[in-house]
Amino acid sequence: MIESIRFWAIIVLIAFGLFFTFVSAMGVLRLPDVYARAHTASQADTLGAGLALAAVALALGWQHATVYTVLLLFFVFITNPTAAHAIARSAAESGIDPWTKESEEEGETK
Amino acid sequence: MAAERVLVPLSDTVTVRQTVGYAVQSGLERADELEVHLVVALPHEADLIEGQQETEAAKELLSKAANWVREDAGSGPITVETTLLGTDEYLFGPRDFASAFDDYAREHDIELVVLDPEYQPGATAQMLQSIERELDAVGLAYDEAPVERPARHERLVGDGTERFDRLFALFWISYGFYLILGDPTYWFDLVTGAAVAGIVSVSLAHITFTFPLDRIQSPIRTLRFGLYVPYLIWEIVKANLAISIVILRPSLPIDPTMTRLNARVRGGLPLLALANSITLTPGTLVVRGDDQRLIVHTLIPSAREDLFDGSLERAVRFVFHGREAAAIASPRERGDTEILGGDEQ
Amino acid sequence: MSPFALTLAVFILLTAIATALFRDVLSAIVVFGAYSLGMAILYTYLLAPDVAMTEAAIGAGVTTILLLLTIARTSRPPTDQLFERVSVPAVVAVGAFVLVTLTLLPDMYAVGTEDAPIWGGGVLEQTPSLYYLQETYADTGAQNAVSAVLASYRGFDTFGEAVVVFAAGVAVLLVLKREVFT
Amino acid sequence: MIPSGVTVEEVFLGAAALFVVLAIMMFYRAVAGPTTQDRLLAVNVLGTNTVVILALLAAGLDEPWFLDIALIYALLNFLMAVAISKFTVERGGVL
Repeated sequence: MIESIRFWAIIVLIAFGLFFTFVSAMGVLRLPDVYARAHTASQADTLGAGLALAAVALALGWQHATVYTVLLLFFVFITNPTAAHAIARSAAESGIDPWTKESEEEGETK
Repeated sequence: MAAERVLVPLSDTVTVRQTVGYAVQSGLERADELEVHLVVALPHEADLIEGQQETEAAKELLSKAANWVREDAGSGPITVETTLLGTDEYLFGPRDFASAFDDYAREHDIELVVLDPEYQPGATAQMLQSIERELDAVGLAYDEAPVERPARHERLVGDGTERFDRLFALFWISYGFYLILGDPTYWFDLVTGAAVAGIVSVSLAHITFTFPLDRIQSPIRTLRFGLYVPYLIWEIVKANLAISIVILRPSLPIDPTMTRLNARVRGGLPLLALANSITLTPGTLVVRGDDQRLIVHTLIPSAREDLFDGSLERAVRFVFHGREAAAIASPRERGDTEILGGDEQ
Repeated sequence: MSPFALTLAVFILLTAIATALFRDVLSAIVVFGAYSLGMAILYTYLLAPDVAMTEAAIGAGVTTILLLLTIARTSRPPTDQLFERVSVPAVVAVGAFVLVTLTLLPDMYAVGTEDAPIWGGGVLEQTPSLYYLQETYADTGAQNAVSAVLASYRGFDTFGEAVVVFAAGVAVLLVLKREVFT
Repeated sequence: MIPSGVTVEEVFLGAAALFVVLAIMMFYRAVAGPTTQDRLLAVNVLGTNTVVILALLAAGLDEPWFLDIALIYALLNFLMAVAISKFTVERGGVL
């Protein structure tokens, strides 16, 4: 019984992790400019990675390596916003204008 | 001949006493009559909890300095004015300090600033332009007091107990990390871990912490940070769902906007925590952070509303300053938010 | 081949081709980062975690910075084209190499097969280490077992490595020379 | 109620394969650009993906020490993004 609950919990966690990573991939493909894409990148970093790592932790059970998954998530949470900020800032400083609704309506080509 | 007027900005440094002495002495050499304006510029808003303590300290410094002036002048013809600057506005770093001094100087017809070479405008000054350059920029003449000061590095490293605190904290952080990766029950890992943590703490302690540690506050902050994490995760989950719905809609109803937010969070680590949390929440992305002015790119209107409600800002204030400090008005109510046009930043 | 290995192979091939074809050096460096990510996963999957760890440290950190320093000190050709033009001789050469590899590949032992010498089956009766220690002198006439393994048993491998190191040395000399004499 | 014929290990390996498929999707953005920052962002997301895939492999192949490699990636992944971002803004100022 416990085993089957754990199995299904792992399936559900992985499915949601995959779903959010999929949404993030769709966002990276569909959104119009680099600033908007950076938003969805943080989706893969947070819930996508978080839920998948939770599934891994559940599968490994109560052992030393499980601590690693928590550490992994911690470092992902600390470093990735820094990277996203660095990318966005470099885009701003190299003069890439953010896409807005107005620029789309005026028919400006990006 | 009209009285010579000088402006002396004060901050709590080791050379402030000498600076006041120099201002009085040189002033009396140039003119018969001297008017000394002592000012303390407050980086904090006076009405905030953590600002009140600083306001008290500033008032104390002013009255001490006024006594020093009378002491140095002896029976000389001298008048003293003391003022607190920045009680009704924010001062963000050297530029604002310089312009506040300039305004004050114009108002009181002052031509010269006597500057303490150790003068620190605000808490996060090291990375910004120096106050001297900013004074040049606003065109205010200044005279740097020739003070004798102890070697600089000693002042930066701090005194013995502070040094020990940093070593102690870094040693246990790195030892803990080593043991998490290794095996905490195996004697070999315990010994090598202690050696590695020792090397790390001795060589890196003075660059790891850019702020003084507090024996009581720092552990409490760590605990409060532990409370903050679940809250942050909850915010992230909410934002993730909102953004997912938007991205999966075929019409892609996004409304990207650049906004500016003046955060009432000060200093390196609290600002880092706030900016990282904002970026980690899908829908908001910090593009630039100039001290407290954050340029934030928001993807959908609801994310923008959440940002302007300032719940993350309040939570970060809770982590670093405690429960009372968390109860402040939201950025929207303070008028600290602004929607920038798409093409300028 | 498991579905995982298959998709991973597709990913690595795509990144490798993109790295080779990008005309802009900076973009090639970025895409090369993705290639290095794929390789690290592959090494891990093939149970070579030590190599994967090196790839993680070198590929994610050091290589990028070294390459950036290189293009900061040399020139980055301005270009409007996204991709390099594909030259026919290069395609022929690469195609021939791929063809040879693919014909030779089936003769190699599959990963983890029971027939491989390391499991004691196949041509050897004992483990390879023991075999080398006992038979090196008889097989090659070399006194030193390590030299025999490097220069004789896996001589082609060592030769290939030497060629790579030599090419790298020549490339470094060319870059340095250019900086000194212009 | 575990479906017969499916082990947890297979689930993890299958999920890892799907993550690689998503990585291939994101890789399109790394190729298409149009700016260097777009590519960098895509590769940065790929880096997080790699951390997840390595962790899934660790569970799928039942070799928990693979998480060490994932940990190195989690620590180093942002270096490339920061280095190249700095490079594009102040040319040559990499370090």
